[in-house]
Amino acid sequence: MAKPSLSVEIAGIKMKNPVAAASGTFGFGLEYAPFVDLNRLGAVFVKGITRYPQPGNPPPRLVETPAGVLNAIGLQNPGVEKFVQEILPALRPYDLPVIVNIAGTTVDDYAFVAASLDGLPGVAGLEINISCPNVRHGGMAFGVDPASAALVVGAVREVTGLPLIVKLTPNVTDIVAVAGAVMEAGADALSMINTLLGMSIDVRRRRPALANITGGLSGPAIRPVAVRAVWEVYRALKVPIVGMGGIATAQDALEFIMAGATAVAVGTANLFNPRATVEVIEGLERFLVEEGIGDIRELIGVAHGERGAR
Amino acid sequence: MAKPSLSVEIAGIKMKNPVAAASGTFGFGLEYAPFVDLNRLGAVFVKGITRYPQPGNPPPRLVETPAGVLNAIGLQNPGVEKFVQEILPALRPYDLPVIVNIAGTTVDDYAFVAASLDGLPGVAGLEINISCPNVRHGGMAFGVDPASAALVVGAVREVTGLPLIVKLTPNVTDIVAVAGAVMEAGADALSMINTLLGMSIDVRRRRPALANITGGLSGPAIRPVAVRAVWEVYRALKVPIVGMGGIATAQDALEFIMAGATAVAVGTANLFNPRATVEVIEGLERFLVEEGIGDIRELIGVAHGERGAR
Amino acid sequence: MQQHETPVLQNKKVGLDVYRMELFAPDVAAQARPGQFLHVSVHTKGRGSDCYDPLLRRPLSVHGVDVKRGAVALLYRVVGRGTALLARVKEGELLDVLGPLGRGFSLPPAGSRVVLVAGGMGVAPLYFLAEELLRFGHEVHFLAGARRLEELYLLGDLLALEEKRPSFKPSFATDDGSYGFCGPVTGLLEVLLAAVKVDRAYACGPRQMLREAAGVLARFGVPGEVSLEERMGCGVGACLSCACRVREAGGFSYRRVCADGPVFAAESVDWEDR
Amino acid sequence: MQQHETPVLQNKKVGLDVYRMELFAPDVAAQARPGQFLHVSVHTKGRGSDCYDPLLRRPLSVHGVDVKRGAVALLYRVVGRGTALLARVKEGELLDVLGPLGRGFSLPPAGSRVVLVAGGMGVAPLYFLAEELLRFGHEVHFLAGARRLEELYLLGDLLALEEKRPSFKPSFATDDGSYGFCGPVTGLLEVLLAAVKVDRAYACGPRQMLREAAGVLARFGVPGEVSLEERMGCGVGACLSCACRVREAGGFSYRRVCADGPVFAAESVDWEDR
Ligand SMILES: Cc1cc2nc3c(=O)[nH]c(=O)nc-3n(C[C@H](O)[C@H](O)[C@H](O)COP(=O)(O)OP(=O)(O)OC[C@H]3O[C@@H](n4cnc5c(N)ncnc54)[C@H](O)[C@@H]3O)c2cc1C
Ligand SMILES: Cc1cc2nc3c(=O)[nH]c(=O)nc-3n(C[C@H](O)[C@H](O)[C@H](O)COP(=O)(O)OP(=O)(O)OC[C@H]3O[C@@H](n4cnc5c(N)ncnc54)[C@H](O)[C@@H]3O)c2cc1C
Ligand SMILES: Cc1cc2nc3c(=O)[nH]c(=O)nc-3n(C[C@H](O)[C@H](O)[C@H](O)COP(=O)(O)O)c2cc1C
Ligand SMILES: Cc1cc2nc3c(=O)[nH]c(=O)nc-3n(C[C@H](O)[C@H](O)[C@H](O)COP(=O)(O)O)c2cc1C
Ligand code: FES
Ligand code: FES
Repeated sequence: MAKPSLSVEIAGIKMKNPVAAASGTFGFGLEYAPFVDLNRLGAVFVKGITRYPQPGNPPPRLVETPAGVLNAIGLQNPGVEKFVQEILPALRPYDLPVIVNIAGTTVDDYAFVAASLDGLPGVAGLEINISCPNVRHGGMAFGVDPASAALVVGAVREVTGLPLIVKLTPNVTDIVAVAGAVMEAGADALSMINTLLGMSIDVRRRRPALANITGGLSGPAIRPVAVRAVWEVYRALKVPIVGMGGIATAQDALEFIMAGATAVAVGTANLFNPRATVEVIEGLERFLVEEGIGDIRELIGVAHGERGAR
Repeated sequence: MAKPSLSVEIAGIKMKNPVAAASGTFGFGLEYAPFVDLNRLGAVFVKGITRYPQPGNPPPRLVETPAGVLNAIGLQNPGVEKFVQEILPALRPYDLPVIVNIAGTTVDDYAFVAASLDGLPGVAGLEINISCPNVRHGGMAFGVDPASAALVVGAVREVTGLPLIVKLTPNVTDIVAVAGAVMEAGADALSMINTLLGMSIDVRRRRPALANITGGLSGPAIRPVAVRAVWEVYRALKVPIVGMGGIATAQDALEFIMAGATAVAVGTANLFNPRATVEVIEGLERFLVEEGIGDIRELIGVAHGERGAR
Repeated sequence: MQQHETPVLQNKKVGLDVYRMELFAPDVAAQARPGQFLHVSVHTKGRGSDCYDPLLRRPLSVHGVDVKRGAVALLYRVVGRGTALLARVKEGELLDVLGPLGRGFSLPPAGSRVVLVAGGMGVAPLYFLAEELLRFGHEVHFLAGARRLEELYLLGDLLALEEKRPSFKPSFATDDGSYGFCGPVTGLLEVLLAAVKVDRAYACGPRQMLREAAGVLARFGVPGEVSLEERMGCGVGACLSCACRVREAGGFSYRRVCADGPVFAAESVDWEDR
Repeated sequence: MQQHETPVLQNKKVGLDVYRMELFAPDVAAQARPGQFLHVSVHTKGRGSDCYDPLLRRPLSVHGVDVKRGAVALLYRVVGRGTALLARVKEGELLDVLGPLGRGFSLPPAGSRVVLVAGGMGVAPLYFLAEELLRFGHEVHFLAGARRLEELYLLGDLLALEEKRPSFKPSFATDDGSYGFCGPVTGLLEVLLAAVKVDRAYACGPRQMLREAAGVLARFGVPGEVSLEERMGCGVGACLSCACRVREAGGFSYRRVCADGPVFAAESVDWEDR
């Protein structure tokens, strides 16, 4: 049998294979160069970038939970200017779509960062992290309200021609409503899910374990919630989706693809297994060969049944 | 030092210690009698009871996930009449507050079950499971909407003098809003959290692993989400709370108590460790002795800091 | 049924991915009936053993008991993470088990001629049942099927038993014909039932095989019992996870494989439940 | 730095809850500098080893290397689930490690007199550093502190080294006075600095002790380096989990303990960061 095809396209971004590294868990990619050949990845979502440099939260920023971690990094990053000047050039030698995760606390912030990145060589697309607190509206995240979410996306859409992937938070009653609103507002694709809001208490100290009190839960523990989110949104809207949340193996990635994801991202798994991305890619290829499937795209959404009967 | 006091009172129900068994994971209690002395438990929340007998969902009903399980039992139960006639009497010999978990798909259903249980000897209180689909409103769960949730609670409040504990679902944008609404509507206490909505796909079969497609995620995996929910609601409303979600050890229980729970319930842990409830009780007692605390109630909410400084 | 912390006496590879484990559990050895199972924690006891992944216990049939030595045998195949962890357990380590759980096979009236139909790992409980039936003087036809010779797990033991006990009559089937009858073990069952009158049948194996066996038994009018598998949560009847549908007057109802089974009357099972 | 699947050569209890593990990892042995660490998976390799609880690797300092044998030693105390799992690992099993990671201690100019201040498990990297410093001919004062005699982990090795190397001068402090100086090891540091002129200091131990040591060093004007601990995610500088605050011109910034450290200039650390 011929080598199966793993390549996919999402939001107009061509990927050699559907496996990306998730934002915030893979640095700017370069940190993992000693462990994986970056040229093998489908794409990399770099760490969230903001208008101004962010110092981040005080420590402790991370706490381990059953099959997961809680993090409260606080978007530590050098700011968009330094990112463009220092980091982007260092990524140019790689044959790797770089998708820049952008964040902010006002709509203006998002637009500013997006505009700064527009048209730059080496930026394949933007991922809009709408899980950030909306400072104008009492600190609730933009992403929990369809209207605020659409506002951010609309503003970004106006200032850039780059492919826009909007990253949804699972901390909502109705993720389909938010998904619909941001697609209307000009998103080209969705990525889901961001972390679940959680916390942990250090019982000896009788205080929250994280300095920030609450944090974002990620890792294998949340995979069922993430697969459900992808399933629901795909079922309702049939939009292109980058699935993520607890992916550590090819099996996990296949759950997302069969639920409706066109591509997937590996996040927390990089922390415990630096080769996780590459192992997922190799596992997907093996699965296709074993099952006699010529093209991974045949599997997108098959668990819904319509196309699944074969 | 004198033996520390473990007893608490919630919604007027006196508990020897703050540790209950969670609904659906402990049957009617009797199933666990070979493994634990039921008289040692703080309380038992029995399996959800509906107006009519329910056959439950087709199998598979359970799938294991990292540090958790997804279940879709489908509220299989003998109906309130048979429960009253056959099961309640069998529980009478135990010195154990029995809290009956009630469920329904219409407001009437809830009221009917509550009325049938009102004033019966051996019923210490009701736990209202508002995570059930509201058939009148497109199948969205009652518990995701403050108004629908309040409607159910109000209707139940009218027909019974029993203590009412309302069980909140975490699948909402703003759990504090739902909590406030049901307290207004007459709840005496809250229990949280019910399961997170999730799903899993059997990649060989290319189909959802559960016959019901989606299921409820429980177990240690969800503990950070549950602790956060208790923390938020306690902080905002200072109401009595039964905390649950992934509790398997005394440490876990203490996280909930320090976040603001007056009592806790052990759920999924019973499945892998039938003695989990008793081990949590023993561990709490040990902790109090080690830390020189005379009364467990001193620890309720201490992680918020106001009372925590000692 | 109880919870036991049992020392592992032995854990030995006895075939392709198949292990035989012996636990020191005198109470279980004394009580266990064929068809009952243990609910086994796959994490050995000790500091650092409170691991939540995999989370659940694994149900394994009692494969044999040695009451004198207080030993209980399990026979299991490594199919996933839980059984892989079990395979790594070493002699002397402690395993936490619940059991014996469930309802086992019911024994036939004295002097019966019975047939046992085992598919794949179905031999684990049926071998124990065979020993018990022989002890009570029944004539036991044992049909064991597998995909190929290498997967006929207890072949040696069954042939040895045949040598020792004239009333024990094993025969074998493989899908690829590498040993014995070429075809499914249910084919062998048809051949047997056509040839001799059998009082009762007992079957354990993959669902599809049980279903076919139930069909054959119905056609020949032989009452039988099948041992079902379902994913389990508690194993003790509390969580209602392990449902299987059985026919009832006027419809069907869900029964708990762990507490109402795992053994059910072959004719009562509703094979359409999924 | 790389990822290695390393066979465990030895894993032996050497003190109260303390184990010494030796890994066969020639590349690591050849490259590792004192103060660097390995990021160690606590689940041994093999079928059924893909366990997600505990999820993260554990950082452990390189305690020594034997370049000829390709061996790397770790010294660790069992404090939680991860280290408890490590303690159960047996000779011959495979462990997945990343490393050597981080920036180690910087060596002083030739012919220096230095002091090493170890609190509790802080001896693990400092013993390796001491060996290295002695190799380059420096005079090494080694101050080791603990709560009580039983927790002075490398007492025997340190005394043995003293016998062998005249330029190695260990002294000891215990909180309860059960051995050596009665009081904190930083008390011992003050005594030493008051008595002799020291060119440079290196400290590793609990945060509170490091903080006090930094204070003493500042008072005496001795430049020093401290090795910090923080909870780690990736260990390779990517996730920004392991922040510690360092003073900078005009304020402070967060640095990564795993990649910018774990060794920092004592005067640069902002101890108020939590
Ligand atoms: C009453 C009973 C008795 C059993 N007796 C034996 C026995 O004596 N010897 C033996 O080898 N096996 C026996 N099994 C099956 C055994 O329980 C499963 O093989 C085991 O739980 C798989 O665990 P795992 O972690 O290795 O696999 P997993 O990684 O959990 O799963 C691997 C595959 O096995 C399936 N599976 C998992 N659990 C079950 C289950 N409870 N029932 C059916 N399929 C399952 C999964 O769907 C998956 O396809 C018995 C099952 C039951 C219900
Ligand atoms: C660079 C570095 C080098 C280290 N070198 C050694 C060494 O050589 N020998 C040794 O015994 N220990 C060393 N440690 C500490 C060691 O990493 C922790 O003891 C270990 O990770 C605890 O894991 P656990 O699962 O047993 O405990 P857990 O159950 O995870 O935690 C038990 C306790 O340890 C604390 N803890 C957990 N992880 C860390 C961490 N990374 N840093 C600080 N505290 C933590 C927790 O807050 C908790 O109080 C080092 C730490 C770092 C950062
Ligand atoms: C340490 C850490 C940092 C993260 N930083 C970001 C970020 O900057 N922007 C963002 O959109 N998501 C961020 N995430 C979320 C991940 O990209 C991902 O959506 C989430 O962790 C779920 O996937 P996983 O379970 O595979 O990690 C971060 C996650 C972790 C664990
Ligand atoms: C198998 C199973 C059945 C359950 N049945 C019910 C139920 O009938 N009614 C209800 O309110 N909650 C039910 N729950 C939810 C639990 O009571 C509990 O809220 C949830 O599982 C979180 O706690 P845990 O992680 O400790 O299990 C069930 C949970 C499980 C795992
Ligand atoms: S496994 Fe819980 S009822 Fe059978
Ligand atoms: S642990 Fe990830 S940056 Fe240090």
